[in-house]
Amino acid sequence: MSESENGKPDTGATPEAPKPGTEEVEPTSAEPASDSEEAKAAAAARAKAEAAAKRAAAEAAKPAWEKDPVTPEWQEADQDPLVQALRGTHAEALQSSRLFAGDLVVEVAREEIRNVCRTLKEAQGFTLLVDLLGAHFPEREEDPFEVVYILYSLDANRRVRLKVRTAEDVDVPSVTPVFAGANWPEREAYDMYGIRFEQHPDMTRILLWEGFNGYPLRKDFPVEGIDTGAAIYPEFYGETAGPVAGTGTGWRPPEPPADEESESASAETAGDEA
Amino acid sequence: MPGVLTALHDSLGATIFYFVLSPALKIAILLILVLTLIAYTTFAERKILGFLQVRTGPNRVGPWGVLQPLADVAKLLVKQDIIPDRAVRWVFVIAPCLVVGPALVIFSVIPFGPSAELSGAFNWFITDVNVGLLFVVAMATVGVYGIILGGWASNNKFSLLGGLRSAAQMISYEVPQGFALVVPLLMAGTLSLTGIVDAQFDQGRWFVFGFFPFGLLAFFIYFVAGVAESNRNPFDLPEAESELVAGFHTEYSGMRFALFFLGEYANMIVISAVAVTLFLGGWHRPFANVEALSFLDLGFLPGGMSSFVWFTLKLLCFLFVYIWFRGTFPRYRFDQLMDLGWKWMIPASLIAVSGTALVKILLA
Amino acid sequence: MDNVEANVLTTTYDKIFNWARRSAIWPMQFGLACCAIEMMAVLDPRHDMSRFGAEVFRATPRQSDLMIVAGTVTEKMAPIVRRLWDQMPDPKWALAMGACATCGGPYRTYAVTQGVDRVVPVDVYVPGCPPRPEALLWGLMHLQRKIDRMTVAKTASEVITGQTS
Amino acid sequence: MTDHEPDSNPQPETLFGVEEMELNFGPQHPATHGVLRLKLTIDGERINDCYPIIGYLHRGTEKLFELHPFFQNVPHTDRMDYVAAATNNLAYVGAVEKLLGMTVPPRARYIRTLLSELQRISSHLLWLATHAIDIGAMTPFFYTFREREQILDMFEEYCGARLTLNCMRPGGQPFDLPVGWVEKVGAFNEAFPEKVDEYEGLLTENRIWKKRTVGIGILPPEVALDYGVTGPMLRGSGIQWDIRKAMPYEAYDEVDFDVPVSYNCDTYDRYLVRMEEMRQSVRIIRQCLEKLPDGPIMAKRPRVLKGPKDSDVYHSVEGPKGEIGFYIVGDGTPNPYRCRVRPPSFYNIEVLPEMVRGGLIADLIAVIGTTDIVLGEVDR
Repeated sequence: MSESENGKPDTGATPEAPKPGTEEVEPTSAEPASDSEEAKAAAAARAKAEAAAKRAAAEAAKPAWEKDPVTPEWQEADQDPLVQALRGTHAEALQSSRLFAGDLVVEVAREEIRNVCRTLKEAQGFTLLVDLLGAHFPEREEDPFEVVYILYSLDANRRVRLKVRTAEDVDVPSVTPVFAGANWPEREAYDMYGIRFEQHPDMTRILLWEGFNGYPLRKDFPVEGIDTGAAIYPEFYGETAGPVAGTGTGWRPPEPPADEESESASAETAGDEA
Repeated sequence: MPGVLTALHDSLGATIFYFVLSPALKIAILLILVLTLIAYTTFAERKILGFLQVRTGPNRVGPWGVLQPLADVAKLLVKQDIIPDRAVRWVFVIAPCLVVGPALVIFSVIPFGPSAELSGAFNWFITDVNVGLLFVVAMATVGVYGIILGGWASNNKFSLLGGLRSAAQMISYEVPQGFALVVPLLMAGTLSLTGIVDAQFDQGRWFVFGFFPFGLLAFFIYFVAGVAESNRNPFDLPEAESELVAGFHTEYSGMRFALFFLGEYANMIVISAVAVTLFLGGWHRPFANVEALSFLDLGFLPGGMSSFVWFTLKLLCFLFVYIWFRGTFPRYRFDQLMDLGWKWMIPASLIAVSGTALVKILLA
Repeated sequence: MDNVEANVLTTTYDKIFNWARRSAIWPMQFGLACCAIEMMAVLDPRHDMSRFGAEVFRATPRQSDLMIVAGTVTEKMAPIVRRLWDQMPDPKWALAMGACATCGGPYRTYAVTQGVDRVVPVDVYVPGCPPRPEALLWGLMHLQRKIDRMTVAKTASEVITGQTS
Repeated sequence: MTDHEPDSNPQPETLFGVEEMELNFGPQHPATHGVLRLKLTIDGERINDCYPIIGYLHRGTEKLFELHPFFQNVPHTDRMDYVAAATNNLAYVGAVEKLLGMTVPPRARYIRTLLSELQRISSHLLWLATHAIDIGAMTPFFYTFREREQILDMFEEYCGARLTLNCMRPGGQPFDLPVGWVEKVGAFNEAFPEKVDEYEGLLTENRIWKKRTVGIGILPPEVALDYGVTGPMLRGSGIQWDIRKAMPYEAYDEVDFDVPVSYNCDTYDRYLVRMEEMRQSVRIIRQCLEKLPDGPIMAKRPRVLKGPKDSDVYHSVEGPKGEIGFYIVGDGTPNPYRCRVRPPSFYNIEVLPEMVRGGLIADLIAVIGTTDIVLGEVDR
């Protein structure tokens, strides 16, 4: 489970895998050719070029998993029929439409998201709301929050991601009227990021409890939590010691032993007197 | 032993001996036997369930785990006894006794063996009431009050639901059970339990096979209703663990819980014992009238002991069936249980009763 | 001197009832997270906790002796764990199963209580993430050894520290 | 599938105008499969309303994802759906591979398929055990755990862990198969269908089992879609959709299997669907063992994985409970900037009130069992 365990098999496996295919095979095929035609510089150079070409060809012919991974890049997706269809109905709502690793990502104006979702569901067959989630990009000047909707069409067998940018003090139109299943994920986005949804039937915290201090998945929230100042289990630990409310990890040490001694001493003397 | 008894008889006088000492002795012995049987039924249940479920079951406590029930009881005895703050205190305390008491009292009328004339030693029962059957039915009904009251007094919603379920279950299963008991009564023509056993011997057949198929039907209804009465699978709704946490005894701990536990197993044994008495020939060996099988009489056992052995064997078969049920069946739902009771068992029991009566009239 | 008298008077009593307690540990049917699956596995035909007479998982805290805290205790759950513990009748034991219940495990976060011992007094800690069923059986046997040292004459802390008050 | 008559429970108006009772169900309850809490409004035993309260196992996994590098996050995925760690691993490493454009060697793909199908069987076995014990049949629990232990043995032999497997890495598999593993899995695989028959013999035609499950917890297909329900729950509602077929990943496009579907939308049908899924998993495992190719198990990849700047992907696989997906945002650092889990149980439990309203408490138990939730995944 630890880091080192993770690392070891990886370093062991990576060099082994490409070796037999790449470096050992090619020299053997290239060397006999250079041996047979000796003392001819031109020929040697030609052979070298051939070998290089061969190597390049072998590199190209290598299976994908022996090559360096090719990071996918963003592509414009204006020609996509779905985007064009959406442009016909919600021209001003679409802010951008791009493809990444084969997935269509559409940025939508915040006010229009419910309508776009409704159109997608009713006209384009995207009947399944796969997921709804929030995200926080504090470096963005305005609208640091993002809500991502992942929709799926069973007929077309494709997914589309809608993105909406929002800020802390504005409400995003809830898509609960369109997808009933959006209820909980919207509550979770509120719980984790403080993103509010307009017209949501039950905008309360879902995973954490009411009164939790802060929104934990925001980038500026410490992973240990924020002290709410309340004492938990005061009957057990007293007001000043024990777990710290709202943090999970926080812990105040018990009272210094000096006090206990004086207390027990006083108790003993009291007992003696009695 | 007989010498001591004779001496006691002579010194105390016949009245005290027959009306105080002898019943007291019998009650003591019977209580010990029944409580041991209950304890070891729980042990057998755990072992048999283990067998059904391809595992071993308790085997660390004493040799082969035989001391397991003793450990359970001793542990429960010294466990803290909690009475919830808002429980109705006296009802809460009385309820477990209401379950155990009647269940144990019923044993007083059950004949474990023949009377003194037949056995040659003494009566193998505590008393022979001439309305024994009515006594059994009446006492069995009282036990259910304990469950209802316990569920209500706990001031816990799960307990309350368990108690309500128990009440509904009692109402719907007492009726077919009562009707089913009328069948052997009609066949024997007496309410005395010993009388019924004797009638089975005289007529030369167990009542389960009497007036086929009515005897069998009545037996079946009686046993199913009995399983329901004793809150066992598949009718363990009042304490359905996965639904109502622990049902009516959710708030009971320590010895009071043990009493409920005891009551449940005592009820199982009572139902089985009554079924053996009424339908399976009581203490008689199988084919009691067939001379060729007289080796089954176990003649080497003195003083009617063989009857007791046969009775116990039949009883144990029933207890095994109870445990077998538990290992096999899922649980009925509340309303389905009522459906089964009202829509199937009551009509069927009516058919059994009227059929028996009709056949009896025709034969007469 | 008091100590000796107390011991002489209560040894047999201790012996019998400690034996009964160790032989009939009824755990509470109470699972929190991953470890609960291994807690179920301890009942299965291969591991079979019933050998120890401890397969009687009671659903209600009122009838259970042992609270197996099987899994992560979150801040939201901790008060409930505490309440369940309070509802159990004495004598009772708590077993912290797995890293999360012992110390928070991999979850050093805002939502997780760093060890159930902040809420209830724990008798046995079983390490692992999750512990194997064998490890839970080890914990149970360890608890049995601990029960053997119980006596009516002393409180639990006196037995452990060896000091009398 | 036979057509069953739905068990109609005509709901009368409250007879004497009495108040409804509120019943707090959980978080500690034997039938809630962990720490689910339900606030029930009941009239007698009839459920008028049900309000699930979750979060009792919220451990902040998504926050932890952001603090650890891509490799180190694999163990965290184990502990979400802790009865199906392999499919969680698969969904996570699949998302990372998609983000970085890695291609997995064929042998690794087959090993992953094998592991996730074994995991599907073991998860369904656990579901069957708990579902049956909730409805009151305790013996199937022990039978299914007998077989489950064998599967866990194989996991243990492969990666050393029973539950929290941590058995996949972005780019391939960490270890090759141990010697003799293939034969062992093959032997188990051939013997397993008989065991499924054994479970079915205990339950499928059992009158009480049918009474408790047929017509209970009706989930119409349009409601299921509306709530984002996936997996066997959706297929039990008559929608034949399986990511393994719709968007094949790993080796699923090279093996032949059927997607069981059932049209009565009730608990019994979901039971049948899951039983059939176990048989189909056996088929897949058999084919994988036959076709298992030789070769490398790990792709070429950088030592430190860095998500491309300003990128995000969503990748999902068909877990035993439904669509388990990961949405990962990269920002050019070795850690994911944001990693969101799409937990199937979260959506499957959201629909619970729709399924239990108007039923009895006993039905609620059956319905919670049939949703096959894992609270670690719901709360994360």
